[in-house]
Amino acid sequence: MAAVTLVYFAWVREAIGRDEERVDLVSPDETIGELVTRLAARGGGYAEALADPDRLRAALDQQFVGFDQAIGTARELALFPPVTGG
Amino acid sequence: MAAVTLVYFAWVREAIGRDEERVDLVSPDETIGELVTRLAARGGGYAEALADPDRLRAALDQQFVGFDQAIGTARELALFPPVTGG
Amino acid sequence: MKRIAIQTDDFDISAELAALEALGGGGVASFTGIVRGEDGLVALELEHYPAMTQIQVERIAQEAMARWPLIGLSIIHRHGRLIPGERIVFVGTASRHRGAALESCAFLIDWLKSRAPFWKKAHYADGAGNWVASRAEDEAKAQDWDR
Amino acid sequence: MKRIAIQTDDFDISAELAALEALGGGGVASFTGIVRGEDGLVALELEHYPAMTQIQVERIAQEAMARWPLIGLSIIHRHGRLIPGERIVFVGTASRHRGAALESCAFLIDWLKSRAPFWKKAHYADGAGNWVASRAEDEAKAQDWDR
Repeated sequence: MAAVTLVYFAWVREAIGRDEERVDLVSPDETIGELVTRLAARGGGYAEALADPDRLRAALDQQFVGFDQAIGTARELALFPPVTGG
Repeated sequence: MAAVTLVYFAWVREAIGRDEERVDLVSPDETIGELVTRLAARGGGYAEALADPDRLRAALDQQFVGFDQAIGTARELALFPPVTGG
Repeated sequence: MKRIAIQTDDFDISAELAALEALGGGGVASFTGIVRGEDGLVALELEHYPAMTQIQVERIAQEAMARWPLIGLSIIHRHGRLIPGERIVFVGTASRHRGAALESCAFLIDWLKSRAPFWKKAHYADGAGNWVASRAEDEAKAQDWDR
Repeated sequence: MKRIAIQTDDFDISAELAALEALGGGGVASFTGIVRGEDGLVALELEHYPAMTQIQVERIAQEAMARWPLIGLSIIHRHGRLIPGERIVFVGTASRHRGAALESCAFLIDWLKSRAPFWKKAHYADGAGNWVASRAEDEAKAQDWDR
């Protein structure tokens, strides 16, 4: 079964309480938005961090992507708040 | 009689061969353009430096001014090429 | 010359500028961002996504080199815990054209603000810690360069 | 903080930047102009009009402080004989806003190019010496800021 490594940053990481985990995909066609909804349904810190996708940004294999992007065979999916560098 | 101190810079100074001189005015109403024409008529380095007013800029008492400006009671008139600072 | 460094340590601005000046371009522009100690802030904690940061900053640097006639570029971004007065970020650019140096410097810092995967947590004297929210203004500035 | 220096000597950029950084504004921008050794140039001789230079640069500095929310500004312009690689001019600005620091820095250098009473004579290896002609482009850039 297809799987992806999730990495979390900033308050997403703090709410979920871990910085990385491996998650199985329903199928390679599963989009980031669908996976995020599925994770939020776990409740607790996941719900807190992921319930409102508008507050989140995603990067698939280190590239910014939209939530309608299918995860496919990507190795790493990062979920985080909008960046505040500089 | 009204008079003004002329100061010259860059190739204007080099052509005229001096950096400063005192010149009597025809009247306080004499404009910079009129004085420059009068000086160019001296010939030699003056003609070389001052014959083409389009190549020159002027400052009256350290303020940039146009050639139609009357010299009036100003103390110092500077004649020079367009600046190339920075 | 293209130098990119993502590091916890402070850096020597004069060494960076000297390297850019030595390229012979005639014009060197720089921007330095420093932690402000406003509103009782005692420290800023910068987290980043190492695997992505290097890629993104490298891409931004390439983009700047493609858009402006630069002969040198230096980008340093710190992470970790920084106190007020400490430098966070440095961008330096060298070009034969002062406009190119200054514009590309503005471009790079605007992009670092809204496209580099860094997150800032502000720690206050009363013990509170807040993740700094992104500013719509910063996103708009980065988008302006896309026009 | 406002520092203006018209001098023959070189200057210490890191000291200038450190003074601007210490103001606590969060953003410091700078531009440094350096003599280029192109086309066999061996030296650049900068002449200026001392009585006017101080007045004009002071006015340009005031104008920048009025147009942007600056908390510090440093302008250094050298005169005399300079060889390739030597610094000619430095502009540094500090502000809470990176845009204000970078824009005012561009404004100041554009104005110094077309409004400060300096003249450059280029000396070449073959003994020739030519007064550098002003560029219409520089005048246009300064006028852009008047809009």
